[in-house]
Amino acid sequence: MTPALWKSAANALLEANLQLTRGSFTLDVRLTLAPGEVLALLGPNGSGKSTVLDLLAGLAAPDVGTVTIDGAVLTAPGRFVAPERRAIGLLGQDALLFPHLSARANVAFALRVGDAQLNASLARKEADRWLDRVGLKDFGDSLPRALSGGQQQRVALARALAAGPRVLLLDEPMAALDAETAPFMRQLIREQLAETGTSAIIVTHDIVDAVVLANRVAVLHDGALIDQGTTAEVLAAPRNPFVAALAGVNLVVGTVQNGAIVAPDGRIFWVRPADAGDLDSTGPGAAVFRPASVVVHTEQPRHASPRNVWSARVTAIEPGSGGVRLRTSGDPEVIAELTPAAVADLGLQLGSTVWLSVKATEVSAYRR
Amino acid sequence: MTPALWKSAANALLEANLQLTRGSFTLDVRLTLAPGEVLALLGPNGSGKSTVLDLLAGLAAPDVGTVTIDGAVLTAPGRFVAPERRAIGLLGQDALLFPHLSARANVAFALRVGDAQLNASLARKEADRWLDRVGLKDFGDSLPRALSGGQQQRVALARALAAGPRVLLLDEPMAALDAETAPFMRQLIREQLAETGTSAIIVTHDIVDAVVLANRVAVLHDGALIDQGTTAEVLAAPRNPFVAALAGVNLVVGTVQNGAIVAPDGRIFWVRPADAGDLDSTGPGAAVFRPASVVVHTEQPRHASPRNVWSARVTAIEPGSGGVRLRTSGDPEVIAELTPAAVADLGLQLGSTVWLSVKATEVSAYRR
Amino acid sequence: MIPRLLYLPASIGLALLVLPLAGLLLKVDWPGLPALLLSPEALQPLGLSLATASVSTVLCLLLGVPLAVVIARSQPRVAGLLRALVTVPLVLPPLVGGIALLSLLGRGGVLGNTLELAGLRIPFTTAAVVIAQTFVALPFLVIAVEGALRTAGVRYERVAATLGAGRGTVFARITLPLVAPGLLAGTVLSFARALGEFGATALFAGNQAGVTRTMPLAIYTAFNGSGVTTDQAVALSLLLIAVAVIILVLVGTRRASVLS
Amino acid sequence: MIPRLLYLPASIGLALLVLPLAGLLLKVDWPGLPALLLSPEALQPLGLSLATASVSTVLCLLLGVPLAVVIARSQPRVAGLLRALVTVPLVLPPLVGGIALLSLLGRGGVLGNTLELAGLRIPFTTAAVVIAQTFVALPFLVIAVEGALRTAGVRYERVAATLGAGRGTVFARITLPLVAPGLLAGTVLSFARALGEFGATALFAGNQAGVTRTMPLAIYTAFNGSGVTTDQAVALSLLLIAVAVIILVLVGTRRASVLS
Amino acid sequence: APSNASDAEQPATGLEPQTLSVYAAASLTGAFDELATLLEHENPAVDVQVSYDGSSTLATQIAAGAPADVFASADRKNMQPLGDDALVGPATLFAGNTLRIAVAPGNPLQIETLQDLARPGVITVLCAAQVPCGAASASLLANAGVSLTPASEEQNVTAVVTKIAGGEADAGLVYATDVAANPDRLQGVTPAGADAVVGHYPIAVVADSAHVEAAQAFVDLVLSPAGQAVLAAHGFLAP
Ligand SMILES: Nc1ncnc2c1ncn2[C@@H]1O[C@H](COP(=O)(O)OP(=O)(O)OP(=O)(O)O)[C@@H](O)[C@H]1O
Ligand SMILES: Nc1ncnc2c1ncn2[C@@H]1O[C@H](COP(=O)(O)OP(=O)(O)OP(=O)(O)O)[C@@H](O)[C@H]1O
Ligand SMILES: [Mg+2]
Ligand SMILES: [Mg+2]
Repeated sequence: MTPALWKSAANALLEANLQLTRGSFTLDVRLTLAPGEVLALLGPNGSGKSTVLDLLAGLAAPDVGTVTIDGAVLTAPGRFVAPERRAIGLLGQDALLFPHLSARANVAFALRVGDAQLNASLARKEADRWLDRVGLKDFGDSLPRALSGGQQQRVALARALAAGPRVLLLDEPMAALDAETAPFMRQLIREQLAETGTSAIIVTHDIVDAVVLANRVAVLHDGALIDQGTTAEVLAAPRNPFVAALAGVNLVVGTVQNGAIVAPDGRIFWVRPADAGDLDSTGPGAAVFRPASVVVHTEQPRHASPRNVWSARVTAIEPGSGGVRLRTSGDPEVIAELTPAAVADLGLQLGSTVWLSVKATEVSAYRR
Repeated sequence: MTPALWKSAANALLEANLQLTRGSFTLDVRLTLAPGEVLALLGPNGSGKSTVLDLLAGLAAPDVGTVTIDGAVLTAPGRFVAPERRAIGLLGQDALLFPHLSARANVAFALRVGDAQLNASLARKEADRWLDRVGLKDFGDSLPRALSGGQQQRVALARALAAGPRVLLLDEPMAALDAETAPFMRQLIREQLAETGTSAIIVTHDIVDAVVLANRVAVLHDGALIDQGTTAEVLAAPRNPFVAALAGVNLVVGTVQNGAIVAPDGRIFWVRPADAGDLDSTGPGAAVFRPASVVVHTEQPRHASPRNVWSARVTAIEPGSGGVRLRTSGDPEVIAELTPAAVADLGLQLGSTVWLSVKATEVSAYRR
Repeated sequence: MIPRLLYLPASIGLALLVLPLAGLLLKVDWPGLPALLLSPEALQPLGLSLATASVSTVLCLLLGVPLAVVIARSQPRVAGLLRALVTVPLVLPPLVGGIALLSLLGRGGVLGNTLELAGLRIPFTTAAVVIAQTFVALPFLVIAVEGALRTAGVRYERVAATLGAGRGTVFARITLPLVAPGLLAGTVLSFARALGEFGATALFAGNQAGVTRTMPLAIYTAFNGSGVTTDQAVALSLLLIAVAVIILVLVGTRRASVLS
Repeated sequence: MIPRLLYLPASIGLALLVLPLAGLLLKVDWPGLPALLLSPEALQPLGLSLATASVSTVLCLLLGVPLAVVIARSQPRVAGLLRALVTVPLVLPPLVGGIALLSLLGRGGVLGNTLELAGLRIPFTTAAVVIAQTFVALPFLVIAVEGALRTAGVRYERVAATLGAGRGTVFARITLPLVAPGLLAGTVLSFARALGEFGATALFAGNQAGVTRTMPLAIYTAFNGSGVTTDQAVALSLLLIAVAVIILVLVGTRRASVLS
Repeated sequence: APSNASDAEQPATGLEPQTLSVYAAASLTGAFDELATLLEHENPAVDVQVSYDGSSTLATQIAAGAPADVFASADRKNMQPLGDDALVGPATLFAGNTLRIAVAPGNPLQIETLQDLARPGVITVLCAAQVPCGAASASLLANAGVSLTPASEEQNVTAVVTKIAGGEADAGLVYATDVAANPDRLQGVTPAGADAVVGHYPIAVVADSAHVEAAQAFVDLVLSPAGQAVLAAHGFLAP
């Protein structure tokens, strides 16, 4: 939580400082958004992402807090601007298409709200163009209940973009989309935001969305922002297991000892020379390495170059993006990625005891 | 559509033959499920996946068709067994937790329905165990509206599993789950299905779900099954662009000419010798190659070994699982995967004209 | 999806509502019926009833829908109180409703005096009939629409607001269409109640042919006049019921088609 | 979220419903009130009214909820017809309801004769009061619950069915709790209507102290008996209204807490 | 016969313990309340319950089998059909009623004649021609050659009384008994020819009565000089 992370951008478009308690859940978040910036808001289920968006859009009020856009106060003690006057659009987790309006009329509704001049027939034509852009040219007359889940999601996306807000909040906009469509929708969002100079916050569980769409990433955990920065920064040095899982890397949160990181279960991870220099005094620290860097042996490797060697049990075998992923026991667990051929060659099975090794040069480390 | 694909399993548990027209959408599907088998049902948005599950579960009736379980007729002309008597569970695309019941009571409802003997307090204890298994130990008393989207999804999953059906139909069960939780839920589903010997059909847009959970994959497109087989079979020889996108490979559907595949735009793809033998006579055929096999040049490569060389424009630059993905113009478009360093070295940008090459030995091919 | 056990009580309930009407049919003097129904004594009150009930229903919509919105979107305590106030007129025996209206709008009534000075007299006019009908029918509309609004919730209204739509637009384009079934139900109920209104009208508006004699008053007059033979009253009731059923069925099927 | 324009008509609507009652307050003979309200002439009808209205409301629930379920889950055409049939008793002027019930259950009535042979006589008994009240109050319950059922939809019922729950279980554990607000609204409406029922009761049940003289009949009797001075009638009405408001507010706040 | 406790226990000459149900026209309210008390006083074992309502309502109820023992109607029209169907025993006329012009106390509009009722600016209400007081009003006006359009044709005489007493209407035709019952709120003006239009009240024992003896005793009381005195005190004429 270095103060530098929270530096208030002098040119911030949106600034928010939000505190809220709901039952046992407490939210305490400060964030800013520069003009044209796209922020990916990541975090585990129940970390408060949707709640943050509701508070920004004015669908809920914080216990204490402020929201300003371009210096104008939207939310503050004693002041609350209604959602429709905030120019902040929100595409929620549910599509919530107006059930009595056709797909076309849903989009046209947003268009006419955004532009009072627009007459009905022009709005319909424009809406049809939007439907075309989300690949639903032939579904203009369909009522929402005659659309599939993914189709509804796409109409809702078109509707949210068509409203033309200054800031757009998107809550898992790609969750229901198929593999073929998702990249096109991602492209559409990116182009549209860039073209109109709209700032946006995108909540997602898919790292690809963050990388493609966002300039910056913020990670929410239990109602608090635990990490913020450019996507590369955040993913390169994951600060908690969630980000590590998202980035698909192994993260060992432990203590610094003699230039190495000691895991909670006592394993010692030697790190690459570049980072070891920082680790001269004790304190909390973390080691990060890619699953592909983990070598799996069925016998204890002797006279081998890697300095980091330990034994573990195989707890799961799963396919991964780059081959087969082995989950192995320990605190924390370590994931190794192998080719399917290697798995077969080594005769690995659930419960097998294996030896794992990682070259120190593959392990990056930082103080926490 | 080789008849072999549709072979009726002699030992099928569930057999369905379904025809339905809704507006301009027509469904015509025949599928079987063996005892203990898990089938992944894949397909683009609006291809009819949810509709198929509804028809199997008895939430809708086909225009014509039959559904049998263990030989007992559930749906047939003049016969329709009510959903509650089918022993077929369905976890729909929406969580639809009973809004007046706590998370615990939602799960306990399913438990007591499944086991009339179970008394209320035992059911509550058992429900708490289920909530623990989906990582929501502390949310037993929460009403659905006090749960986040992902939390609701997890309770709904627990509820569906707890009901203990003979066949379980899961419609995008992982869509709202965070990256850290998803693998555990996947594992939970796998273990629970295996332990109870439950057969299942899982609809998903995530190839990982299919690979981890399913023995077999079926691909639905515009209401028809266009591909079926083991996951490896289907992904190795994608029969349409959707499956190719899902598998993350390039697919060129064209015609066989002189041992090569000719794309719709005239590009000729020479293929590996092992497959070329099959391509002696003209007819429809397809070529498949991995994005990582595509080499990108900024100038026309001369005297190079690859036989397949063409020029194209860069239409998109996206991060991919193994580096940066370049989408390039053409019919069909071709995706190339490079390291970020290579992209920087080559100075690639959106709209750049590049030369692409693929070694024939990297291209597999088959007749359609 | 209907539990089979429910069919028995449902049939009894339906029988309780329908059989008495069937019993009424047995009392009808069929040969004399056509002449009676075509007489001015039948047609004039029917026309007046349809006209006043229609106006009252429109008034109910204009006043009741806003009231329903206010109640549905108020804090629970306020809503509870308002809802109770709105329901009270239902409890009033018809006569008392008439007394209450007279004590407010009659000569010597609080508002009545003021109106009198302005040269306006309400009792004994067709306006009084409309006011009496609106008074008794309004609660139906409010309760039905409020229930529908509450069930529809505010999710879609919130979505519309995040798209930038103002309250008026949201109300007209989202809220009203969403509660259309409840609105229609409320309209039907209040029209039916206005059509059948007798007590408050009798006392507050009086009973003058062509001005305030609505169908229920004509029926009562016929009943009082005929002594034991309720023929004419029954025949007139039948006419009222028949007209009501036709209207209800017409609206009912249109309603179904809106819901589809 | 309430468009500001709506507050004006909402206030007028509320005033129309509340002001006449306030006007009634001005007519009250306050000094004589306590003695009157504590007299047996006031308390006996009040007790009878509360008792019969409660029994009627229970009957409405037992018969009306199943009927509402059947209508809500029927084909649109059937539902439209059933809904119209259920609404008709609303249109009946009070007296006609009494004639109808007498013609069914009275001496010489279709069912009345049969019952007479079985030694059962219904008219002019407390049972008749309950039947008359149920007849007029049932439509309210059915319409309110049917609307709620329709709005709640079948999504949750379908989910419960895919979990293997039988129809009875689904009805008791899912459907009923989901329509609880509509059920409560219907109960309140039908109780209020039963409490205020006058017309059908007067003819079908008669007006015998302690047996069939409910509060509305007592008010009518007081009104007729005293001639001009409506004091006693007004005082009794006030008592009825006060009791109704207390019950409605109590139920109303409980209802809010259920919805929370 | 003088009554005492022992008579009640040993009703040799008195009547068995029973409840007598009298159905009486609403205009009889005050008089029949007194007569009921009188009968109860003479026969302590008997409890008299009087139900007042419009004559046609009561007649309809008796036709439908209401547990009435005595029926006193405000007109012959409602008694006749019951007698024809043998639902009641022989009917006897026991009282008459004549019409009065009712006005507010002090007669602010100086209404003295039937013609004054038709004066512009005077709000007149009458009973509907179909009910007994309305029929009487119609003949009275016809006899006097007065034609007028009332502001309202009320369903019963009580409604006319209420409208005048409440100030909604300026004048109307009501029974003499109504004026007598409301001395503070109404003033009566006797119109010319009032005596020529008399409403006749018949009384009869209901055929189905389980208490014929007591019912007859009540009828006898009504017709007795004592009964007639009570009726006269309430403004009724002799039959
Ligand atoms: N009314 C409430 N009462 C108590 N807790 C609540 C209430 N509403 C929300 N919560 C809690 O607030 C937390 C944050 O919820 P939120 O919907 O913002 O999560 P999220 O980050 O969007 O999660 P997801 O990824 O699952 O959508 C959750 O733990 C939820 O249980
Ligand atoms: N009532 C209807 N009338 C007309 N078309 C309908 C109706 N219901 C569904 N459809 C169409 O049926 C098709 C299949 O819908 P379904 O929900 O089964 O798709 P899906 O494969 O589950 O898609 P997704 O991945 O988006 O969930 C869609 O194209 C949809 O538009
Ligand atoms: Mg969320
Ligand atoms: Mg679907």
